[in-house]
Amino acid sequence: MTTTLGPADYPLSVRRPDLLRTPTGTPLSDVTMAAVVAGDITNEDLRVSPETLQMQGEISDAVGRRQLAENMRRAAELTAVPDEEVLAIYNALRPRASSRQRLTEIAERLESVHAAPLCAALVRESAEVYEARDLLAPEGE
Amino acid sequence: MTSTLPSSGAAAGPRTSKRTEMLESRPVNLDGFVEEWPEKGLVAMESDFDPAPSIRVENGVIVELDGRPRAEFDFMDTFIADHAIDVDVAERANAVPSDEIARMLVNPTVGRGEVLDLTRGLTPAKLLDVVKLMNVVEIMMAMQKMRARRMPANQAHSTSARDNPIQVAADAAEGALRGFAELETTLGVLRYAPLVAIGLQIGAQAGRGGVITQCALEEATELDLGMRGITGYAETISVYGTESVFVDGDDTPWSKAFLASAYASRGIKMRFTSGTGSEVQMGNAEGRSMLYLEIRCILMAKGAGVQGLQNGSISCIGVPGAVPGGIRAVAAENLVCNMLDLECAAGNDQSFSHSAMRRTSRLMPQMLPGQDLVCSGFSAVPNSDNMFAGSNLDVEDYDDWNTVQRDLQVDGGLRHVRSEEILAVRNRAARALQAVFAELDLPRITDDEVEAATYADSSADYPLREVLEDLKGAQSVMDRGVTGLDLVKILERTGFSDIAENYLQVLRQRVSGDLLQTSAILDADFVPQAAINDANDYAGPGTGYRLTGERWAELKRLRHVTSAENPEEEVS
Amino acid sequence: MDDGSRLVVGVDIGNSTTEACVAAVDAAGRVQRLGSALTRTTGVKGTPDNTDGAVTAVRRALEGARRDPAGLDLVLLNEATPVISGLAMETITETIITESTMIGHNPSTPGGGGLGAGTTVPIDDLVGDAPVPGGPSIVVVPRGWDFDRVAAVLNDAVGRGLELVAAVLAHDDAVLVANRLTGEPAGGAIPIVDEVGAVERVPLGMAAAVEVAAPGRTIRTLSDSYGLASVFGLDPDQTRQVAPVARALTGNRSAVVVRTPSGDVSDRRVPVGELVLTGAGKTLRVDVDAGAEAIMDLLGRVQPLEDATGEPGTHVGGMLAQVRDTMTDVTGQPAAEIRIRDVLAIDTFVPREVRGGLAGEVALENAVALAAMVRTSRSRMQVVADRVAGALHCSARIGGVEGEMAVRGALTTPGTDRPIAVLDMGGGSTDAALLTADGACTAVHVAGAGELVTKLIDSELALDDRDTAEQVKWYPLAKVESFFHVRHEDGTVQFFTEPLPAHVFARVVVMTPDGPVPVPTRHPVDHVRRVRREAKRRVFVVNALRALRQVAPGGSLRMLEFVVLLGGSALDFEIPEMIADALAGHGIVCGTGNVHGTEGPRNAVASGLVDAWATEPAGEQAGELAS
Amino acid sequence: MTGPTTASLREVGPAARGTRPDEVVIAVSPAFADFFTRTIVDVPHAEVLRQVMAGVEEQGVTSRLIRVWDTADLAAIAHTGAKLSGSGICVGLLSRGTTMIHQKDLARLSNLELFPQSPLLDAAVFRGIGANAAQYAKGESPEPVPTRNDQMARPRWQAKAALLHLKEFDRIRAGVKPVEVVLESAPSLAG
Repeated sequence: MTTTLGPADYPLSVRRPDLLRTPTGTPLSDVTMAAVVAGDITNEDLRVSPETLQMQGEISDAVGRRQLAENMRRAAELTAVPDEEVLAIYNALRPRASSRQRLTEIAERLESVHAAPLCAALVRESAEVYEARDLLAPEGE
Repeated sequence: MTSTLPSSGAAAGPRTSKRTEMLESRPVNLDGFVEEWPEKGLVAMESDFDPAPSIRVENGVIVELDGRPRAEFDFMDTFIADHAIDVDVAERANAVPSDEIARMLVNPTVGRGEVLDLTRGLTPAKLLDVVKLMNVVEIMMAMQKMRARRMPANQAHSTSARDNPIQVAADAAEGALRGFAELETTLGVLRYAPLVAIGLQIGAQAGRGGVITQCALEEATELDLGMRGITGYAETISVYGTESVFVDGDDTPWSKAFLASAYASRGIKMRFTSGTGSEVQMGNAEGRSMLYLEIRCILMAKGAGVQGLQNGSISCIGVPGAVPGGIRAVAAENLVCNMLDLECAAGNDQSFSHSAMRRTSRLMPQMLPGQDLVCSGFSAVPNSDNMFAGSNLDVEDYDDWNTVQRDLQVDGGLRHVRSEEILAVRNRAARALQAVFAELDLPRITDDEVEAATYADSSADYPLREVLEDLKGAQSVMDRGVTGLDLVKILERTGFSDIAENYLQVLRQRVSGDLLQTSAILDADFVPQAAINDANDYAGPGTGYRLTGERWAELKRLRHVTSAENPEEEVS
Repeated sequence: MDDGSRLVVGVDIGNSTTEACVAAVDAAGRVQRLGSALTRTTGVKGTPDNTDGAVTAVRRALEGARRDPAGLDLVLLNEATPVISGLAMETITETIITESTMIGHNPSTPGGGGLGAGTTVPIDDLVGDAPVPGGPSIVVVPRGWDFDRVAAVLNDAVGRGLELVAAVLAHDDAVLVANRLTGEPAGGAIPIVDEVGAVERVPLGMAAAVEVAAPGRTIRTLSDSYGLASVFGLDPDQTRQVAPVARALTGNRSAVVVRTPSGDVSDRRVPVGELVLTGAGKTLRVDVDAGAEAIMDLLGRVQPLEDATGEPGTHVGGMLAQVRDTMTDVTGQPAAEIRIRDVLAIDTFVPREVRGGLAGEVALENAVALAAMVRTSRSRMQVVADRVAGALHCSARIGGVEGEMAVRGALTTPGTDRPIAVLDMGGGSTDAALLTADGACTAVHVAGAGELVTKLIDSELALDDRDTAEQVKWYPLAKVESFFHVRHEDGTVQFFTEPLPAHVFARVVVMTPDGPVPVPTRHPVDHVRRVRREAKRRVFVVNALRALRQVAPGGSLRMLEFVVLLGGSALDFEIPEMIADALAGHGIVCGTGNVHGTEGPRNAVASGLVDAWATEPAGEQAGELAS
Repeated sequence: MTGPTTASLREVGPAARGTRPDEVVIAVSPAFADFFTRTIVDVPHAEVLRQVMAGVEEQGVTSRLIRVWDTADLAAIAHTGAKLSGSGICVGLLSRGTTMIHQKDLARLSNLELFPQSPLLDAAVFRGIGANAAQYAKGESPEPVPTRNDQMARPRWQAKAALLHLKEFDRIRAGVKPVEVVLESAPSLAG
């Protein structure tokens, strides 16, 4: 699949269902009531996969929505991060919640453990700004 | 409608006329009005204290923004400069005279895309400079072209003063049937959330498959309910226009941007919320006008990559509503949201005035040109049951709204529905919820409650529930990890296959991610309609969204219309 | 199953919960238990409405055991007969004050102190320059008077010669006024009673006395008959007449007594109707206002009770009729055939506002709480079995009588042996069953259980909120002494690192698993605890003894050896211990069931059903499965 | 009917931490009984203080007045007062009438009772607030003071409240520590 998706492919669920799989690899077309009743579908199946988010990002880009596309790509990275960790990172990004070192550690972990360089960059950037605006946690906390 | 009449000072003052007495007693005089105080930001959109537009780019980086050098940027400036403004067009776009951009906005021969190519590079002060040139009719004309989705839609609140999940379900079903594309709820007692969110979802799918739902809560629980598939989207992620107010709210543009990615990573549609007046209300407007600060919010949302924004003053509407030109500024903030290519859920969602005339006039700038969501939302319960502290419109206004749509031939997203159809979906929603509660071992919903839900108006019409038992049940829903998929299975098993199928279709959207695109909603065939496949293509008279055909025929119906064929009968 | 064993589920349909136990039984009758599940009973126990709950419980148990429902061979149901219970409470005394003789309420902050006797004077008479009344005066201040103005008017009047000895105020201003009095005696020394809501009804121009005790003390003079006689100069006859007033004021910190020509405080009994008990060939009648003891005595004389009726038009009559009607609806049996088989009466008290009171005075009135119970022999469990079989596509049958199965299940509790009795204390009734050494089984149901306890707690604490009463019943109490610690009802202190929520600050709370929940009462922890324990003792302990006596050979508790507590109430934090204490004197071993050594007091009947079936001859089993 | 129509608060020195366990601190905002003389619905500040103090006094508890200079944030004012209060209990007051009962161990953004709708607070409510604060100080558990809710308060009062808040902000003296104040005006007797 080398061609880039564009507005003609939207909505993927209608125009390109062939491209859609759940995070467990089930094709979207297999997500049916019969499969649900048979117990073949779990809640895990009803999530978006990183590949799908990348495709949606291509569509956003194609219609001139750069920031939305970037968000889709950050989101693709975060699909691998567990719920609790996502919430913990969010809380760490609140004003005066984290030291510079803690933010750096989060960025490193995003990069090395979760292969999430874009999210890591966002966290690193926040550390710069927080330092300049006195929004890091006071020393020793 | 209110507690106190204004003191007229009539007791000892000079004699007044009967006319003055009559006017004094008009509801509009129960509203509060204040003088402007621009030094403190108590001014709608025209202030000498707002900065003049300027921009300077060096090596692809914005080094000056609206008169402020990069070294002096606060975090809003930094975020907007680094994320929101498209640097490649910035200097060129800002060099275009404001009146020229304003004229492009109202000129039907200039396409939406052409305008967007400029607006994506504009600074906050430049955007303000442009909309300041426009009167309210020009703002509406621009809105008609610039809003992202072609077909307008509407959103409702479905809440209960007693957090009664059966009421929420029945009113959600009725709201969905009447045409709302999105339904939102919140709680008095937060621990009720799981049951009320389940009621909202099941009610919505019983009313019209594909309506999406949300439950306004603190971030962690809201995200949790979304991840379980009990709710379908999120909206109450507040952002503010000054650094100090943002920090007071315990957030920053970076924390909110991260949250936006978090929602998208779970396939959940999300928009931010902001609005004029919030900063001055908290005393930290930094001497800027309300609209200037709101434009910073809109740019921040854009920079975060969130697909849309709820704005239109929202819970601070009393502030712009009290200053000169305030409602024009509210319309302008919706327009700027459109100009930045974001989905706009356009307010009209908070108790605004004692005067019916003012309530209507406040609504016109969004209702006439259309918006992605004209209200965010319309109270689909009596305002006494509205846990968002009341809306500009509530169930009492249903017939008025439908009549205005018919009078002016505009589509406000609703329609008249015959009573027996409404009773049928209310009953079915309540029965479905009854079955789900029974299967989940939640406190029983009695047949009396189902009966009450079918015919009720407000929470007072329902039997009281055992609140403690319900709260225990709500906790067990969270503890047991009940998901939307579990609810689908139960609905299927208990004979509500159609609702189950509708619900499953909504859950499937999370796999496709289609609802993450700008202005996406689901139509009755579960086809996502976004500002891509249903992009606004307005190009002057005869183009864009037109109320015609079947939809127009539908909106011609009202509760009482005399039959032309037999004037002794009514059609409805 | 391939290995020749059968997948069997035992289902126990109780009044409030339905339990299922799933097991594999092999050809040799060996039982391998695979799991259990619990759900709410749907409908009244013993009726076709139970099907949904039973099916849910079976499904859930199979899911938990990871077994395919298609592999299910047999569902065993208990023979459950419907038990319907009802509750009523009747207030049987009433306190009435006539001619506004006294104000006996306890404002939280009276002002000043001591005793003042004089004539009642309205404050309006003191405004202006007119001469002040002569003699000792008690000033009466109506609503709408600001405290600063009251003090100023009183000070001015005293300056003009008023002999001010006491005051009675409508608003909560007593301390404020007392602090602002400057005259002789030194400011604040006169007694002031406030928050007298109906102050306009205080007779004026009458002899009266006001008394306020020091904080933490109670009044001495007005609560004493001879004290009143001394204050008002009464003769022996008059003293006899005011004795009830003195009694009514006992324990108060402040009081006002007004001497009117025929003022009185009376305490009368309220006739509330008759209860008619039939049994042992006799029909006996008793007035409900005679109290619980008289009713229970009478009940003892008509055992076994065949029926009970109440006087039509009274609460008791209504309650008994309703129990009968519900049973008719459930079973389709004609009302005339339904018999009330047991009654429990309990003396209680209800705080009630005093009739004729001026300040919302509250008196604890006597009341009788009644629980009644009816059961029928006409069970419709076969219908439930047929429907369960249809819904689950398997065989289903009635596997045994509830009491017998419960005993069988209870017997798997480590350390038990025959003869064994079980006690199952539910919401509406208390059930007991006995299995003797020679295998004979008897079972009884008696009226009164958890619901009645909740009702007693609710009314005695004047909560008027069933949910809160229910929580008081279930969980221990504590007092929130700071944001970081609570003192539990046993006196121990627990500290918290996170501050407790603001709405529980300084409150008496129930320590629920979800955290502390405030109890809306002004009573201290000790009082609430006493009420709770007394309610449990009067219902559960009394009923445990009543029920066990009915199953015990010859009615002698000494003949019992092992008593096992089952059901929800066996999980209560204090009931098992209260019952064990009560039985200890009879040489009985009593404790909470632990079915199969793992299930606790749950699942006795459900697993009993499976065990019973497993011991049946294989031929009979096969016959069941083939059908 | 009675009471002074204007109150003036005289500074008597820096606000110290109280040692009496039977005191409630009443902490007022920078413009209270200063630039402003009345609440948003024209209840005189003198009457507000008289009622709150009477509520405290009736419970046998003493009150101490302080003014907080460096913030107009109600939670911060009330929490500052609570930390200076011998009982740990404080009633915080904004000029427009918004009131809060705070306790020293609570998080700043929490509270014991909050009365956010200033247009709905009258003399009786202020009395009740004083009485409840004193009862908390005594370790008792009063029922929260009942308040009304009015959805239409927003259109009528939201902007005026914002305006009053801005004025209050203007009177902030950054970096100035809280001061103890005494009520100067004596109650006057109405005829």
